[in-house]
Amino acid sequence: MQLVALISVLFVGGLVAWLAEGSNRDWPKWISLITILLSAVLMIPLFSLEPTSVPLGAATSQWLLVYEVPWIPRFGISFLLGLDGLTLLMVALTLFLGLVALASSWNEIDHQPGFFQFNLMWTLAGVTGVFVALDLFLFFFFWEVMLIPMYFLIAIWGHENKAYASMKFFLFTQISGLFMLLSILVLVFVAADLTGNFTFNYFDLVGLNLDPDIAWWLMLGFFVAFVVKLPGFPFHTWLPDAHTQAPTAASVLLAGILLKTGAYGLIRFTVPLFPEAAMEIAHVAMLLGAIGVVYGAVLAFAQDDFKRLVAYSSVSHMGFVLIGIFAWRELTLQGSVMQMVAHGLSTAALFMIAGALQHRLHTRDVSKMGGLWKDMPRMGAIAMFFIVASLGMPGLGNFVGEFLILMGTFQVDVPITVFASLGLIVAAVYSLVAMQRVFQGAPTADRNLQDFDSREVATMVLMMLGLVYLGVHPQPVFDMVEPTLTSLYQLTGPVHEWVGAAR
Amino acid sequence: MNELIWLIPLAPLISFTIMFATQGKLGKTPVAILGVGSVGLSALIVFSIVFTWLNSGPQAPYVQTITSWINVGGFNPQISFHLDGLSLTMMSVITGVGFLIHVYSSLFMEDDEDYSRFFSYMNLFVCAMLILVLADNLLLLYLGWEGVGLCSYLLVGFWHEDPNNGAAARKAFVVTRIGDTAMALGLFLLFMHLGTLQIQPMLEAATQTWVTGDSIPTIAALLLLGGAVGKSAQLPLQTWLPDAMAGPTPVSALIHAATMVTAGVYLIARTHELYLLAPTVQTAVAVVGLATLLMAAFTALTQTDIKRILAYSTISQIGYMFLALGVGAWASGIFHLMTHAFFKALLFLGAGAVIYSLHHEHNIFKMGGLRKKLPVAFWSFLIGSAALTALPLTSGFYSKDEILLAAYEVNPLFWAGGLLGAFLTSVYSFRLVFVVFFGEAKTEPSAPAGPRMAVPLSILCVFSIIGGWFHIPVDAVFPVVTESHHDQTIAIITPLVPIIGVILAYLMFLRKSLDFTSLLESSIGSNLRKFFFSHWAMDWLYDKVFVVPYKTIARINQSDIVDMVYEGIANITSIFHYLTSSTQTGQLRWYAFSMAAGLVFILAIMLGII
Amino acid sequence: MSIELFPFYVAATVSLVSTLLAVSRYSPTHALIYFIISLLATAVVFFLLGAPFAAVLEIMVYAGAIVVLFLFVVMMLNLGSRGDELAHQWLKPKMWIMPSILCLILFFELVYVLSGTSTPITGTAVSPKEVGIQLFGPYVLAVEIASMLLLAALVGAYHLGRRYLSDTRGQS
Amino acid sequence: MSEQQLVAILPHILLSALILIQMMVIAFARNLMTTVVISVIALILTGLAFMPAHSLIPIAVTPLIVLDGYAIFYSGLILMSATAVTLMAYDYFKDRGERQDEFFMLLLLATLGALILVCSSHFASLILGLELLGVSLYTMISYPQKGLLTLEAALKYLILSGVSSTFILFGTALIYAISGSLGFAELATIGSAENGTSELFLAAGSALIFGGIMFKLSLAPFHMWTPDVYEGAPAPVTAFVATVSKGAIFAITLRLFTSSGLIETSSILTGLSIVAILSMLAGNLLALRQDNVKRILAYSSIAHLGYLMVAFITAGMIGGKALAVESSSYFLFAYFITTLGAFGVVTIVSLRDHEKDAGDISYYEGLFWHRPLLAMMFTLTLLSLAGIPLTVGFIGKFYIFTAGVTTTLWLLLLAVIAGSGIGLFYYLRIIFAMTKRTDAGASEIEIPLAGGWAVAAISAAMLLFGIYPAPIINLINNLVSSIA
Amino acid sequence: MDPIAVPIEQGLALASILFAIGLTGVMVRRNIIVILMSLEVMLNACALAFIVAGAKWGEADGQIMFMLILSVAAAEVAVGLGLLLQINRRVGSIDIDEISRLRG
Repeated sequence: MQLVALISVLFVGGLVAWLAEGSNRDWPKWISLITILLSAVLMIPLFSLEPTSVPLGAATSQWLLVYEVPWIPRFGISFLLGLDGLTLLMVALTLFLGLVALASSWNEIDHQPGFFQFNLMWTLAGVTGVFVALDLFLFFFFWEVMLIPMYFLIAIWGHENKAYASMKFFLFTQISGLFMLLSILVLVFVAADLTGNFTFNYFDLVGLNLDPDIAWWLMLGFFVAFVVKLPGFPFHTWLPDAHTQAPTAASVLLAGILLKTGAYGLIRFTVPLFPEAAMEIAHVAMLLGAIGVVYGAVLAFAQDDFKRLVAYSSVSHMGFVLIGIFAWRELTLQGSVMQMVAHGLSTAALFMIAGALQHRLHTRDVSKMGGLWKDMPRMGAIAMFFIVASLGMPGLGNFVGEFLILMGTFQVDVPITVFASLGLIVAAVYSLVAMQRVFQGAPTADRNLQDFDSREVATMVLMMLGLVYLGVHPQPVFDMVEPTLTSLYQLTGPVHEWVGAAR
Repeated sequence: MNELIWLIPLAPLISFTIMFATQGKLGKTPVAILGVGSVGLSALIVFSIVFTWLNSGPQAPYVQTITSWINVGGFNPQISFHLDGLSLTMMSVITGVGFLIHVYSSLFMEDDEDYSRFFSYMNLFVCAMLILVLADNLLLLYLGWEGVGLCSYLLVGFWHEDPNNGAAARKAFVVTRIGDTAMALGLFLLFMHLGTLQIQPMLEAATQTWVTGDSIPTIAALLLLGGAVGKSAQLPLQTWLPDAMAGPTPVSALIHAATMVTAGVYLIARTHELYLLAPTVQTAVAVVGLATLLMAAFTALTQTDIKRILAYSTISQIGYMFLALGVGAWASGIFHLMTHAFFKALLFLGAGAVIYSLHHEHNIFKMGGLRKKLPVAFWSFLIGSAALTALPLTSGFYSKDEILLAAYEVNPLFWAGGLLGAFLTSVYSFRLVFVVFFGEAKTEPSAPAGPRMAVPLSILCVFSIIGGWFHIPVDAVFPVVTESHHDQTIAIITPLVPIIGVILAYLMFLRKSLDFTSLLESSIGSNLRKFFFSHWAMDWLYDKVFVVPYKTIARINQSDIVDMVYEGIANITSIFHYLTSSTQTGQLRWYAFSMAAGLVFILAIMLGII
Repeated sequence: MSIELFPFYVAATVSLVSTLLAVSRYSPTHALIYFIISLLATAVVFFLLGAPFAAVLEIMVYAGAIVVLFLFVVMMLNLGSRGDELAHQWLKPKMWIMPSILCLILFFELVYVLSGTSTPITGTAVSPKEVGIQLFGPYVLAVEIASMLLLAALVGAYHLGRRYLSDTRGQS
Repeated sequence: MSEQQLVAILPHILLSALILIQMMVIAFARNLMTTVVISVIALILTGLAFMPAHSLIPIAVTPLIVLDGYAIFYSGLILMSATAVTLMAYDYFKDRGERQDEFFMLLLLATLGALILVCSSHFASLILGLELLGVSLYTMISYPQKGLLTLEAALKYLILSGVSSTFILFGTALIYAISGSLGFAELATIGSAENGTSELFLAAGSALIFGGIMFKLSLAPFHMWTPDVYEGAPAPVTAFVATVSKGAIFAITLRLFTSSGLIETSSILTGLSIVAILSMLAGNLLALRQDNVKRILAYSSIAHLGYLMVAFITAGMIGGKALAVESSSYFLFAYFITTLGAFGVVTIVSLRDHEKDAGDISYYEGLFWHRPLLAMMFTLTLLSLAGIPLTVGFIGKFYIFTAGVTTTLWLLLLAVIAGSGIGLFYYLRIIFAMTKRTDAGASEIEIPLAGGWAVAAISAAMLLFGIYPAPIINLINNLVSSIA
Repeated sequence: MDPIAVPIEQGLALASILFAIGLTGVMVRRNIIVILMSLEVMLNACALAFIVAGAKWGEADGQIMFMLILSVAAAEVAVGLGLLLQINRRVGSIDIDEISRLRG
């Protein structure tokens, strides 16, 4: 029930924020703030929940909460929500970045603030739903629901090329989503043939003895949908456009949490549902990840548009996640989760900086920047911090993620690890070049720019502290997701004899 | 006192945090107190530990675990410190020399508006360097390793308004990162086979698991060597260091002479068991060291920028350390590391004093006759150069002599090469001294530096001389080298060569009685000189082989070739749209025609004709 | 070919030729006249096939009412010869080629279907009375629906036939 | 005719009677409001008149008519749409001068035709229902007579629809020639018994009949009239064509092909599949860069009928009949309310300009900011057409997928995915146009009472049954399963 | 009088060719009157087909269908000619191409 409350608070809050616009243009953002804080409050008790065991295929898994009511009985569809450590972490990240997004757009939106907040809240609600849904139909439902408000955010408040970007974003995710829908349906029908039970329930669909050929195709459907979202090479091209054109808040949400839904789906669905099939393409997937790492970094280097640069760096960073998931070791999975969280924070911050720059300079073209440190030393220092974080400096969260992923992957596939490690070098190149082009160098003109104000600094400091915390004391995060990952290994055990190798 | 080692890196870290958080709002005095004081505090603790050790003799290694860091799937690195003779030696150098340089900088940087930023970076550097040497496991070491790299980047690019400085800083970071990545791969390999990155248990496990010459320790050692050559500016990754002189001079002294660049030496010394398992790689270390020291020495001969001469000299001297490590003279390598820290810091700070007084003039041929006007700088240079040249009774003599003799034991060629290097060293060092401080004055210096600069210089002068008498407490760390009786001839020739070099330099640059002008101006001579001046054209080579192609590829693919596939699909769809649209002519006859055609078609299909 | 079928072939030929002429004449009046001939010939066929009631209706309603309605409209419009000349200009033989080929294919497809069977009709003539009984028996609802159909047509024709419905209001 | 049979066709009798009454009222006291009220009452009463028949079903009334749950479900849909169209049409016509009353009478006549169609079990009633619907529509399309477009649309529709009717008639004649029967159910017994000749005849007859039906359903390659008629016709009439006309014809087609067993022939299935794929692709491709909203909706309906054909084809697969009926019924339900919603908005936007309907996309620019609710409703309908969750269209598409997956129609499903992908583009284009920041265009729109409420109710239904479809699914399973 | 024994396929063939001719007319002609007339030709062909089929079975259904077709034809023609009049009033032409504006 708490989960339902959590999601509905966001949905309702969005609606209220929209309606409140009629009374006062400032109300919506305050209502959003209250909404997020309220859901955060609702989340607090979740952290203290005691896990209970739920059968999951051949294994059991630890769930903090499971909530189920019938929804469409005709197809065995139910409103099934579940919370475990992994989802709890993801939801927490979602709400935190929601707050960040709100802060980043606090004074930026002067056009239809109510509808803006509505979309912001609904995106959050949709993403939260994606993370907690355990009925495959419901999952798909939320998967699509989160797209629409995001589309609006880009299409309405985006920049000069918003029509193209929002369309591209929507088409990519939606078409790949249809493949997933097809896979879900076939899976359900095949399962119904096997068990005689027509159901979309995750717990019932995991661990089935599927025909390998069918499983392969089904896995592909899920894989494509998630990899497009991730985004993995070569499905990444929607991302730079979407990010570039989106308003700051939307960029923050996109990079911070929407991309994570893809990784989450891979961990939660693709591999557990079709372990054998997933193993068959594991090497291809890892290769795609590694190519993404390097390719994204090289392209980031070439960009003149600051947001585009950060977007390609996301491609690069999420490539690590893809590698980590398909290496499917405890190390790499923990690393992937850590990378997801850390990338969420660091990239969100970089987008905020990009947004702040655009707000002040009315351009994203880095060739028109330079020497901004002189004008805005606070922003410069903070940017330096996040640039350093994103190039994988030890002591910060991103490093922990990347290092664990590479270290674990090394045990699986050395050439891919070596190739992906090149990403560490090229990441340094593009990050530092970007820093140089934007903040360093001689000031080109007397611009009289306003440095970060206290609201922005406060948001940034929060994220900086978060990254440092993840970097020097990541263990709580590992402990949180450990039961989930353990149960997934048990489930996929026959395929991955990881336990012996890793310990 | 050992219990306090957590405070040693923490003190500068706290200072850094305060300065970063206040973002330059503190006044210069508090910044100076905080920045210098924190390092001073660390130095204080270090030296009290040193005294305990000196008083009570060598002690067993002391391990202090601060907190657990990561515990995932059998990978369990902690934040813990390992104190033994080696780390203590390194810490002494870092905090001692570091403190002096901080004091020096408090005056040197006084006019800079980013005073606070400077000290915050410097403190962060000291912290990271201390973590590097104290680290109990390789992951923590890697943290410090990257941390110093970052600080090096930040400090080289400290005056970032000049894009050249930024480029130099980036080069420093990226080139070393190539090495770091190799090192990370080495870590992965070690963890995969040994299941831990805890240095001591890991090395123990290594010796138990493998026998000498196995392929995996060889590869691992090679990968770690990759890290070391990156950080320590050895072949083939040495090109960043001369450019790194773009940073403020105290930075060059601290990071690019005394401490960070020797991290590679430390790493190899720290993991020497591994190298013992991989004799091929150990030999490679020696070869790398030798090659680097010769190349850099030749280059230093031709340079005109005072800091660049010192930079190449640093590369060359680290080459000696590598040579030492390569021939198994671990302790000598570390010993040379320490003495080099003293005299090279002295030289850099002296150079800083010259530059400070000459309004940022770097070209030695625009200096001259400064002996009287800048006596402190002069004496610093003289003593520093003497130590660098390894003239007898200076600290450099003791350390370098040991290395050369040890090299002779392994392979006379190493010794011969090292000796040639020593000869060259003496020539370029005293070329510098004679050109800058003797002869006629070419630029009028402003007032010499104040006491905050003079005092550290004086202290370093003292250490540069007496440093050779210290006994570094590393006996417990390294395998005992059996004292061998050197060939008397060798023992005599070795210290003589530098003296010959000095005399030659005197004749050439001061008396000008030897004139090589004609030789230098012949085509071979000038080309060779150019070749040496450009550091054997390595920058040019790397630029052509790596940088330019990378940039070109990135530029070409700026708009993402993959996207064209999707654009293509979209365009094809659009073409189909226009094709189908053209059928909607609005003509009734055509519509009827399509219906009839459709009917014919459907009939044919349903009748099974097609 | 038995002699018995001779009247059928004659009627069929007439119907065919006149229909061909009907669709190909430039002048609508001529076309309609040919169409009437075609209808009359068809009525003969009906009669021969034993549907005398249908034959009569064909003549009375089809030829007598519907086609005459056409002729009325043609007269009302008073088109003159402009339309005919236009048709002369553009209705070149090549316009006929593609549609004719298509229709020929269609025809052959149908013939392909028909060629399989060869059953002469066996039934006896169905008298008007029988038709009436059926019509007001099982088909009574059809009659009712047909009446609504005609009502709809009536209302439609009434509405469409009104003069300058909106233009006049616009002018006044 | 027995009493029970009379009760069974009470709705049709009642509607016919009310049409006549309405005609009288128009004749003697012409008043638009009165006419519309009578229309609405007639539609509601007709709906209520199905209640007494409910206990009797299924019941045959003469060979021509059969009343069963299937018929009742579709009758309900038709009446609902007709009511909505009536309300829209009232807003549309009320300010366009006098003599608009006959329109509503024709609307009722067309509705009657549709009602007859869905419960016919005989070719005679099929053809008559079709023609009653068609003939009423010709006039309805051309009713305003403002400008030439309506006339052109009506004429094109009349001639092509006439041609398609002849296809159906000729096909029927062929089938009659071989089977000697005009009832659907009797065909089932013939088809299996006879030799190869009869199979050919049946196939040819089916092909001809289906060709005619494809025209009415605007399936490719018989689709070309659709955009022209959609664009030319007044918006409420377009809504009627899109929903009632197509829905009723689809319902009878499904009944004809399933109860006669014709659909199980493999060559027919092949043909249907080709048609389905062609329709999905052609519809979506044609709409891709179209700038006229009414034409976009026309092309989109072509594509949607293509999707529907997937469910239809399912009926011919082994074990797919029940699911085919269920899924196509839900899909049609979704399609009905979505299309009504879309044309409701188009109608409302069209009220501004009496000269021509709001076709061009520029009419909708900035709608989001000037009439946010209306824009939101339109967005919902467009998302529903695109099959995005939260809307009923998603459940509809889900049903199509379900049907296709169950009977392993992979090729068709791929076409559905491709089509949906292309489809998103043009739906989003409209949405994007609505979000443009402009002061032109949309600001002058007044939302009328009747049509406004109708659209609001439709939108609410679209959301409700998109999120909680269970009631409709149950209803369909209770009523519609009768023919499967 | 008894019907003569016309083979059914010949009767249907006649209907088919009339049908085809009518269809050709619709496809070729521009004059709306002639198009409508061609439509009537097609309807007439259908009627003929029904009569032939009815004759085969000796039932009244064929003739009844003929009568229904008759009413359909009448209804279509009534509305069609009404439209034609209206169009002629507006445009002064009954050439279908001259009133075609809807396209794309």
